[in-house]
Amino acid sequence: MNSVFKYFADIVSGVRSLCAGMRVTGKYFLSPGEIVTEQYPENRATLKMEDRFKGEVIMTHDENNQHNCNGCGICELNCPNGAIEIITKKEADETGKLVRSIDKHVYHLSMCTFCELCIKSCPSNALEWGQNFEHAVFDRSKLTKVLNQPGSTIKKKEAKS
Amino acid sequence: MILDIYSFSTLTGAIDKGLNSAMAPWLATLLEFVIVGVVFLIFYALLGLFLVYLERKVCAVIQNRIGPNRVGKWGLLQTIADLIKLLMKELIPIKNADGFLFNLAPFIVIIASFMAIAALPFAKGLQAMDFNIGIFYVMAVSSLGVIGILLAGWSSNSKYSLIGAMRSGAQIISYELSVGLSLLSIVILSGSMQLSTIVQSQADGWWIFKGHILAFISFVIFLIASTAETNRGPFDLAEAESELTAGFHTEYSGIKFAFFFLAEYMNMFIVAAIGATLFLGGWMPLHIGHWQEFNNIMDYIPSVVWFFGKTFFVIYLIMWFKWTFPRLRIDQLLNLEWKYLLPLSLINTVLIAFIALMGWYF
Amino acid sequence: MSKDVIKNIIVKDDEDYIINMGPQHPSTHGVLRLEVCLNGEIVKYVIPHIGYIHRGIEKMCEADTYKQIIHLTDRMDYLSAHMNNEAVCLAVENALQVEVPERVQYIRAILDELNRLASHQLWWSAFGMDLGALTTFFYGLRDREKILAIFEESFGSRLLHSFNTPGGLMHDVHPNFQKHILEFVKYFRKKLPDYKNLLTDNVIFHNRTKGVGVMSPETAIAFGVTGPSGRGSGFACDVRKVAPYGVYDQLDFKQVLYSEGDSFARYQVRMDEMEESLNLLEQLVAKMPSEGDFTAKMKPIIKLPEGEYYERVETARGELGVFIVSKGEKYPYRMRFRSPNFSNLFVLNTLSKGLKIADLVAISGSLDLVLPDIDR
Amino acid sequence: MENTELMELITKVIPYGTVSQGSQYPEVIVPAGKLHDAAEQLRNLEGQPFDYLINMTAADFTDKFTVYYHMESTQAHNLVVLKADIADRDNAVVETVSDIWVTAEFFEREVFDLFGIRFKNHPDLRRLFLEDDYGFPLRKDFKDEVNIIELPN
Repeated sequence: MNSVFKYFADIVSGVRSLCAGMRVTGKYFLSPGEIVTEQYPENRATLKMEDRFKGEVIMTHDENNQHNCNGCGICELNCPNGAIEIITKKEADETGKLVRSIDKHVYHLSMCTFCELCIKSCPSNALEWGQNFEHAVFDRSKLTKVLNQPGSTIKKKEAKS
Repeated sequence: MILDIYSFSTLTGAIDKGLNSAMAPWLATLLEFVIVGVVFLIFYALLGLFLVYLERKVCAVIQNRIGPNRVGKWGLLQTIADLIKLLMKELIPIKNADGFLFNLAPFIVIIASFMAIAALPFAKGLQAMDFNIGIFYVMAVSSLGVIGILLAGWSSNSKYSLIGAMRSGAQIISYELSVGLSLLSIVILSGSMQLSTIVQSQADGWWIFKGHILAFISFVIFLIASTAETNRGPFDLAEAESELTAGFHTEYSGIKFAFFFLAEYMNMFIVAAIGATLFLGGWMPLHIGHWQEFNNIMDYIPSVVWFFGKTFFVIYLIMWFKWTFPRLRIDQLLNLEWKYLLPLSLINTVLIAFIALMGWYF
Repeated sequence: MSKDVIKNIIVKDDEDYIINMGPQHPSTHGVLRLEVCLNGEIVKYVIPHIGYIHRGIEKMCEADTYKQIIHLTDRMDYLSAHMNNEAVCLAVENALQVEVPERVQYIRAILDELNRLASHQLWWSAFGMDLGALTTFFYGLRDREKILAIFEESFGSRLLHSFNTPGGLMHDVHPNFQKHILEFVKYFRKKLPDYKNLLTDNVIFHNRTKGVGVMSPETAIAFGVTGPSGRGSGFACDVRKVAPYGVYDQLDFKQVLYSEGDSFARYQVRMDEMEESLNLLEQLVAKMPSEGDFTAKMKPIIKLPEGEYYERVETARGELGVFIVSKGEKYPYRMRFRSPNFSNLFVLNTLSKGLKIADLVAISGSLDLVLPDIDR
Repeated sequence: MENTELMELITKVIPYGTVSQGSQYPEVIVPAGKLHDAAEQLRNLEGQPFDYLINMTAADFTDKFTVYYHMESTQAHNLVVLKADIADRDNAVVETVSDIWVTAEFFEREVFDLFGIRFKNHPDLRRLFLEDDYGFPLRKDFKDEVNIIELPN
């Protein structure tokens, strides 16, 4: 008799547990306010990434199209993947002395793993994270970027000894 | 008592009369067959697409998502877009597959589900064939589909497919019993196997209410067993995505895959319609005892709305199961049938026969 | 001493009915190929084939400085990225005997627990999906999203946040860090009953997992199965308790142990660990110093003194070991990662022998394998 | 100190080995030929058998290979490192310990795959990750012009 009782007790407890599960899904079915989907291309205008979001490495330029990079190459050295190439040139400054300056700061986004070592190691704080995340392109060569804008110059250090 | 304004018999009768007066009777009958066939084909395709859309929407809301919403208003055209994609896809021939059976299988599956529609009473006076053994016919025809599944698994020359097909065979043969027994309980109560008679017998109340708790139990058993018969979750072992990738239709592509897909959803519609017809009164409106005003208001709702409302309620229940429960294992699936559902439905049938004999139902 | 030697037994036969699960298969969670020999539905043996995403991280480490190694470790067990980072950092710090600021230690412990929670949530989702309950996947990911939002706010990335550096952290955490964690703890406590109702109490789930893939404690130790999988068999292997690192010796938490050793016990360990992690998060946020440095003073070029160093941490999946052979240069001479999943994988054959294919899926799901960690 | 007791105990059962306190854990250095015996002694050490092999690996010192076995006793939670040098790099063979700890079977396959150290009596010594003709990448003299790009730094 005990086994018969257990047979029916099993059925009842089983059905009850199934009902508990159906209550959960039923609850969410009846509360469409819980929907968490973000409609991405539509919410582009309101979508704001966090300030620290690692989208890509950019070089900060001020309003005079000036940046801080002096082409020392420490970021290139620190990059574990070879995603940064520094091409420098010699340029005469106002006293006529030849000074090394940055020609092209080449950044291969396709090789970057966003480890932040270049930004942390830059002695003149020239690099920064950009928040742009829409990197999809049809041609891989487009992922190779030149970070210093054309025509930009190095920012002069203000009255430093 | 029931309003006749929504009856389709005037419309169908008029068509019949018109055709008969215009041409020879044999030609008229033939033309009627063609018309019914074409109407059902269109109905079948559209309903199948809508059910796929419905399932995607229901599961999306259950899972806190939006679901398809890009193609057309609320994504209504999404499944049509999918259909066009499937039509354009390449039909990949399988090396060493049994070509004839491989191509035959999807058609068997889809024909089996198509035939069953013929006997369904959609509304008052809207039924293609009113067999006097209607339930028997539907049961017999709908279980033909398993032959197609077995053939698909066997002829694909794939190990995954074979395992899936064998599982499906074992599953459907087992669960046919419970479906039959739970339907039998209503046949006992109504005293007929003719679907129109069964619907008429529920004019003063649906069997699920009139048959006390016993009819409810057989409704639950019917729901579980028919979910298993249509290979839907939590009994989708024949497909078992996480185990067998896609089970019996692993090797199918393009429109042949779409046939399996469509047949699965139409089978779901058929079992839901049978459940609605037998337990929930078919196209009969909801009547409560002697509340004459309430009953009159209910009568104003067209019978076709009642039928589809009830059917989609059952379909929703089946979808709710699928998106809640984990899948069973094959031995547990058979255990559930032979150890729980079959004894319970046997006892249930005996009890129903007893109350039918004593006239203890309302 | 008489003892039963536990062996990995595979008896091959020419007549074997072999199916290949993977490398592309929905339930292997990555590029794992299982050579499964079947007798009908019954599994005779399972041979895992790995190496599909072997990237040679150990070789790459030999050409990288210790700071550069950090970003490679993220990519091993991507679901416990922070713990992987921390393992290397601890190894370097202990070798150099650097005193790490207390605040850093607390932040690291918080991140450990957050990462463990996120990993267990994803595992719960995927485990439900392995068993055919597709809805669990979305509920788990929905809640994991909250943790990833916290990560994104503080570190800028969601999954692979190379936030540690030998000696401390890359930045200080975001000012809203503590607040958001407490909000998350409150939110997730409310959601846990759903998890319980959907899977833990479900009768179908019980049938699928109870008594399936029973692993004795001896088997667990012999195969080196650690983490929640090992603790489900009663193998007390939580490195946070056995060899505490960071601030774990000052915290009040218990090592979750179950003795049944079946898939359900492994499931229960992880569910209990989630609650334990929530408790730990509350403790850690309360105790965390609000002011302080986020890094210790380190030389710009880190050179480890000559010798061999071994450091162990507890990831979400078990014990991660970092073994460094240094010759006093700025690169490690040999770097070796003892990954928990590697040992956990190979017990699959022993556990699933004689069971059904569906059980094989349940067992591999309950072991919670992450393939990039196995291949490295 | 617990470690000194442990070291004395180990010295007693492995008289041919050099037992010393390493930078973190006690280290036992044995000749390669005696490795299996030493491992068995540690596995069955009285009072605290080292039944849990955490990690097994090797390192290439250009003139020799060294194999490392990190093991822990699940009762006393002591960690011991067992080391052995293999002088013959071209034909490096050492006896397997997979009959003592089953997990060593897979660690040894990995070491064979990456270093080319062969293990005597191993039940299933196949390559684990790489193709059969790939070479042994963790050897210091391994060269692969195609897949390995040397960065100038």
